[in-house]
Amino acid sequence: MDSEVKKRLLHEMLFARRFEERCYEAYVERKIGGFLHLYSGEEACAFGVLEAARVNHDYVMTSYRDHIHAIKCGVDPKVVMAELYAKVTGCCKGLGGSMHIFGAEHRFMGGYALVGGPFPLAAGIAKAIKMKGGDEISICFLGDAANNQGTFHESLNMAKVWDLPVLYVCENNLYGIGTRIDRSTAVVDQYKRVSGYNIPSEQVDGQDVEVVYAAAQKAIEHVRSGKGPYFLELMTYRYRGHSMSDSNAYRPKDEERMWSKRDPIIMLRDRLIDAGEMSLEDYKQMDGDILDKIEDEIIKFAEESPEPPLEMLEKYTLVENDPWVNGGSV
Amino acid sequence: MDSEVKKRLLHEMLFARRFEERCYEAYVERKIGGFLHLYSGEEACAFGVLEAARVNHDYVMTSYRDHIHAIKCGVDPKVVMAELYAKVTGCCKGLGGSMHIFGAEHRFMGGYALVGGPFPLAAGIAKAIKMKGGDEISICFLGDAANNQGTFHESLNMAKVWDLPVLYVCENNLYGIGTRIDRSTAVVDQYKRVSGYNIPSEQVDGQDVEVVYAAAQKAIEHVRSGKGPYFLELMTYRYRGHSMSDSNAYRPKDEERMWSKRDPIIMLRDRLIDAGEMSLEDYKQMDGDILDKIEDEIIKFAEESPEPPLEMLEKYTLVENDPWVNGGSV
Amino acid sequence: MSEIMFWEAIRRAHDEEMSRDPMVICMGEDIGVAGGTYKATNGLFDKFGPERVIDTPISENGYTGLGIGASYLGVRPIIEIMSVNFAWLAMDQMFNTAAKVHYMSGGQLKAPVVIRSPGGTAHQLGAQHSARMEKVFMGIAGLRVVTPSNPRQAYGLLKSAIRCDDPVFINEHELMYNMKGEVDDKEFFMPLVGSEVARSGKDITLFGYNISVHWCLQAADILAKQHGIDAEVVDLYALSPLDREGIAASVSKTHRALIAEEAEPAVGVGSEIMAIINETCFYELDAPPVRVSAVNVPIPYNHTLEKAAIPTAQDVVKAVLKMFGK
Amino acid sequence: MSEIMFWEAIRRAHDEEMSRDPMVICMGEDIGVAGGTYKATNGLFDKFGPERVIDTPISENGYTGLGIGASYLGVRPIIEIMSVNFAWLAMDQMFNTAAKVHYMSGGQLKAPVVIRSPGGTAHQLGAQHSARMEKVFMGIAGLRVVTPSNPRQAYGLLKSAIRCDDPVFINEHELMYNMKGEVDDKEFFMPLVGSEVARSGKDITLFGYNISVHWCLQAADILAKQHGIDAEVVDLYALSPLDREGIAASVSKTHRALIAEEAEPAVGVGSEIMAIINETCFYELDAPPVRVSAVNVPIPYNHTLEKAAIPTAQDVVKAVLKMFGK
Ligand SMILES: Cc1ncc(C[n+]2csc(CCOP(=O)(O)OP(=O)(O)O)c2C)c(N)n1
Ligand SMILES: Cc1ncc(C[n+]2csc(CCOP(=O)(O)OP(=O)(O)O)c2C)c(N)n1
Ligand SMILES: [Mg+2]
Ligand SMILES: [Mg+2]
Repeated sequence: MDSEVKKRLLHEMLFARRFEERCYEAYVERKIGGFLHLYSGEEACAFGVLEAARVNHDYVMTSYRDHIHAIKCGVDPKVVMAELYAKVTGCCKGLGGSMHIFGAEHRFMGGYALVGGPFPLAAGIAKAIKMKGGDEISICFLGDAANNQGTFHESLNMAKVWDLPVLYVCENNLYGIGTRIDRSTAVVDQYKRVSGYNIPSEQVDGQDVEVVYAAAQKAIEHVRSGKGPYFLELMTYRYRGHSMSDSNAYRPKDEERMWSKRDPIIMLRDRLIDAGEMSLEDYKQMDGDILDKIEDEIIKFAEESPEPPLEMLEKYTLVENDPWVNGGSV
Repeated sequence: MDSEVKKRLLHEMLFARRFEERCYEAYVERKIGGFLHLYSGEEACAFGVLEAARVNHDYVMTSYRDHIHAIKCGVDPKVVMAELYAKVTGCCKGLGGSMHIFGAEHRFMGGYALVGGPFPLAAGIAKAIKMKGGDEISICFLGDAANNQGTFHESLNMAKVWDLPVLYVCENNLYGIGTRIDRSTAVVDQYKRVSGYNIPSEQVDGQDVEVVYAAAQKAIEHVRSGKGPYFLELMTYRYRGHSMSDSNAYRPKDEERMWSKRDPIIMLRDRLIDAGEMSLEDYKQMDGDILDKIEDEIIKFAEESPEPPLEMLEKYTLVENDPWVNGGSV
Repeated sequence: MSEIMFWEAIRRAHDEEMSRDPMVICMGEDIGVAGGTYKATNGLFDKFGPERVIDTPISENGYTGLGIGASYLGVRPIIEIMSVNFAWLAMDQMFNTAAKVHYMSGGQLKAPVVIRSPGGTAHQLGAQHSARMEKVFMGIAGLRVVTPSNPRQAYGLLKSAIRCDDPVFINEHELMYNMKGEVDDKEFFMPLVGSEVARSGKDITLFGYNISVHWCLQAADILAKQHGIDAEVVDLYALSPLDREGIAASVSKTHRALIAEEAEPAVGVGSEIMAIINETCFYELDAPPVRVSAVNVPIPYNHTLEKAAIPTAQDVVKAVLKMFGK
Repeated sequence: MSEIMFWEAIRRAHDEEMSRDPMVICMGEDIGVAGGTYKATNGLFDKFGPERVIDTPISENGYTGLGIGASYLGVRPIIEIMSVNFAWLAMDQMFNTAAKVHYMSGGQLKAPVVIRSPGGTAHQLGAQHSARMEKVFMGIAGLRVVTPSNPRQAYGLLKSAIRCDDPVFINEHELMYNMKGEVDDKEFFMPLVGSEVARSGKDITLFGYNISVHWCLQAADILAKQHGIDAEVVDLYALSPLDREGIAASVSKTHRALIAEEAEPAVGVGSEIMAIINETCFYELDAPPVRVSAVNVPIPYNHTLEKAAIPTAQDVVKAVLKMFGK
């Protein structure tokens, strides 16, 4: 990976971190409502994989922990924040919220609140791709605990039976809310579980964006070349509680400390500094610029945007004015 | 296996075959209604496994293809037939039908019509056993195609996480209705699929009752000794269509012929004859006696029994006279 | 105009739409090589191949979700759930995704899936194969529900459902696939809203849908011939949304209403129609509306009890006579 | 008598029953070590250990089925489904097994499970976390459904539900866990059938359940103080079976009825109550019964729209005034 790319990724990941932290504040200030799940600590997963993918071309979906995936796919951070602020300028016009970020024009096909929901949906997108004959792939991110949902089993089996172009990425952060993986899961190495579907898989460090990138390249090459599904497991850790209402009390402090030493941003930064590609000053400058941008552009936009009008309440329950509802006559 | 046991098993399996064939006739005569799924061809599976188990002690459940499992567990064939005839003397008083044979006093915990339904139920029975501290085990028979249901994945994972005393027996007859296993399932060897749960497993010939018996002994010993779940795959074949409405047209004739050469009853019979343990005459006598018994006792009983009274229609919707419905007062 | 069977009408709609649009596919258990339990997709596998006529594993939530995901990209899947009893397994994807994705994405995505499934109590299929679940589908915002009572509707509703951008659930009946009826040979479409007056009358309105339309028609015949009561029969082929105007118009004309439904009464189609009548034309009523429903039990296997659990035309007649004090 | 919170009442019922009977267990996602999303099982893990307070994998249909299977042998599982929206995934085991096994086994097996789940629209949880699904549970034979509106009911209903041999679904509300109320310190039990007159009145009956009881009580206050209308409030804590006699008795007294429900109207609690009124006391009515329901939409994230989707006490007041021509 050349150093310009690394620097850009550093910028993107740092931006992601600051974005999420700013969400935290906004939540505390009650600007953001509902459930809020932050991605801090796991940045190398989304950025490594999606850097290797062709965003705006490949289709991507994930769970409720979705802001950063959307942004990396090309959804304007402003409209993501506006969505969190429940404003009509948000990507879902304020109807979706944090767990439901969508950016269809960037082929970011959504954040879903039901654990396991995206498994079959992503396979379906892959089915559509295959029917249409394009070289896009479908990428589905999900957590480790989600793999205990029946849809995991059903979807991976179908994906392989029909050799669909879908890449499943497991962000294994060792917990499903407060339940440690070995308390819920008989085989904790998730990449081993897919042997029941004859799907190739790999487990790699999810904190090192270069490692993730390399593993994702291989995985994506496999899927894009028509060889069927692939399963990539990324070992990672979330810094915050599961959602804002979670205190993280169930996690040993030394475990948290251990993982904080493997921060994906700091690791990449230090690597760049060690290689003489950038200075600590550059980094601080970068950080400052990001913070300014978030405040001056993103938060400002979200704050100043209007709420959706009351008429919007019923607008999207069903598709408007579909002629076939009346049997084709208008 | 000593020869008396073999002879008894031959008798039991032949009885089972004749019982099922008689059901076929009764269905054609419209004495039996609903869906009827016959076990012919697969006898060595239920008899081999349950011979190794302790019936009336261990708990057993299966799918809709359930008459024979119930009978081997100790449910009187008369009351099974009466159930199929929808009579009040049937094991479920005529309310259940072919897909829902129950024999709770023999710990036959039911036939279920929803594919995949028994997986978690059997794990639950195992959980109850474990809580009560007995040495019973829970045995769950199910088909190959059922393994694509999400409950398979969810249940096997839980069974292992909590090390429950449950034995899953896959009767792999290569088809789910008209769909051949390789058209629905990415990994056709079902015993391999459970590696995702760290459950020990084995695949054996399901047509040779001695082989099944030996494999089941090993499996049951594992489960009963507290080592957790086990998965046993038995390779078998059904002779009839999936249910009475199925013509079997989708199966290659030479495949059918090949399997008919490995008939579990004929194989055991010939083995006994070859060993000088019985003669062909003995066998014919046995068969004749069975046919007589079925006609004179079983069918007669079913025919002569009354239908359930109309008052029974609402009786079992909820439990009758439960005092807690009124908060404990009567 | 040809007289064809219900399943043939469904098959024809599949065939025409799949011939027209390569994005139309169908999927379900044993619908391909085997042609479908009720032959609704018979012959399509040979004609359109395995990529478009898909035999699925027994994974109801999985393949329903897969169909929904494909529909985001313009594929138009017709998903057959072999029996509506199995639909409980797929409710998550139907309701949590299909019914909500258009809304929660702020209109960005659509999920134009058609889900067809036979429900109803057939011949002694027992408690786990006799559910009547239309009421469950009707209660959730974001989904259309239709239910044909004859081959013409089966054809016309499926045609429109396939083209409509909303998710549509089509409730069919196990006992009706071999029912015959006239269907125009020329292509046509039915609206997914509204109702049809199946028999015009002036003394009472009998509301039915799917199989209960036939009980109502039979009952109306008996009432006319034997009791001098001229019943109107309204066929509510659209269950969600229900035709409030149509319901009110008929009751305002006849001043009496009876709803015949095959399901247990609680929170059912009947109760909703009663509520609509109360809301739209209460003062037109000459008598309290009445529902004729199943007995509140899981369905027994025994045929006599099974029949006792499910209403008949005779039950409709009896209820009408009672209303008229006869 | 102590004033405790709703979650404390639930926790107390768990604790007492688990202390009494070693066969009572509880299970669900994050209910053990973490003590439950709404603290309903807080501290029980330490007290009763991992064999009886079970953190499950995210496998709703699986662990529900597991609980049902265990219940066959006399275990009495209290299953928490973290949010009722996830219950769609477990409907198969709830309805195809728990609700039917007693019947289809001819009375041989029982499935005495309790399934508790918070539903309702809380604070901006969005379309996939705001379902109100009580109506779905009510429509299926073989299951009891109750829904507490205060800590006393939460305690008393859970106590009886655990001991009752039928499967019982308890519909709770996300917004109500921190609500306070008086609960007798002495052990007591509530019936799983019936209703309670939460406020006696003579001019109109307001029917509510769970959270809508509180809207009704507030509305009744406003109606009394500001408009001279004396409303009776009936708390339908038992949703299946519904208290037909109680409903009829109150309407026969007040001659007017309104039902307040948090769900979309179609085939809902409101429509069923209207049907019951029509069937039991139609001629007692001085005006058509009215339902106050949610707008028929998936729930939006935006708080203003979310509030607009869900009824309030004010909506109840308005509807009553309209009925009285004010
Ligand atoms: C079907 C369903 N069940 C339960 C939940 C509640 N829930 C939300 S997130 C979560 C844990 C998921 O953990 P994991 O898949 O590892 O993802 P992570 O949050 O760690 O990224 C649970 C149980 C849900 N949203 N959907
Ligand atoms: C949940 C559910 N889906 C679908 C069906 C319809 N069905 C009944 S049996 C069957 C095939 C099952 O095959 P397998 O598990 O291999 O068992 P076998 O009949 O071969 O013994 C199907 C699809 C069902 N009963 N339940
Ligand atoms: Mg996780
Ligand atoms: Mg099979």
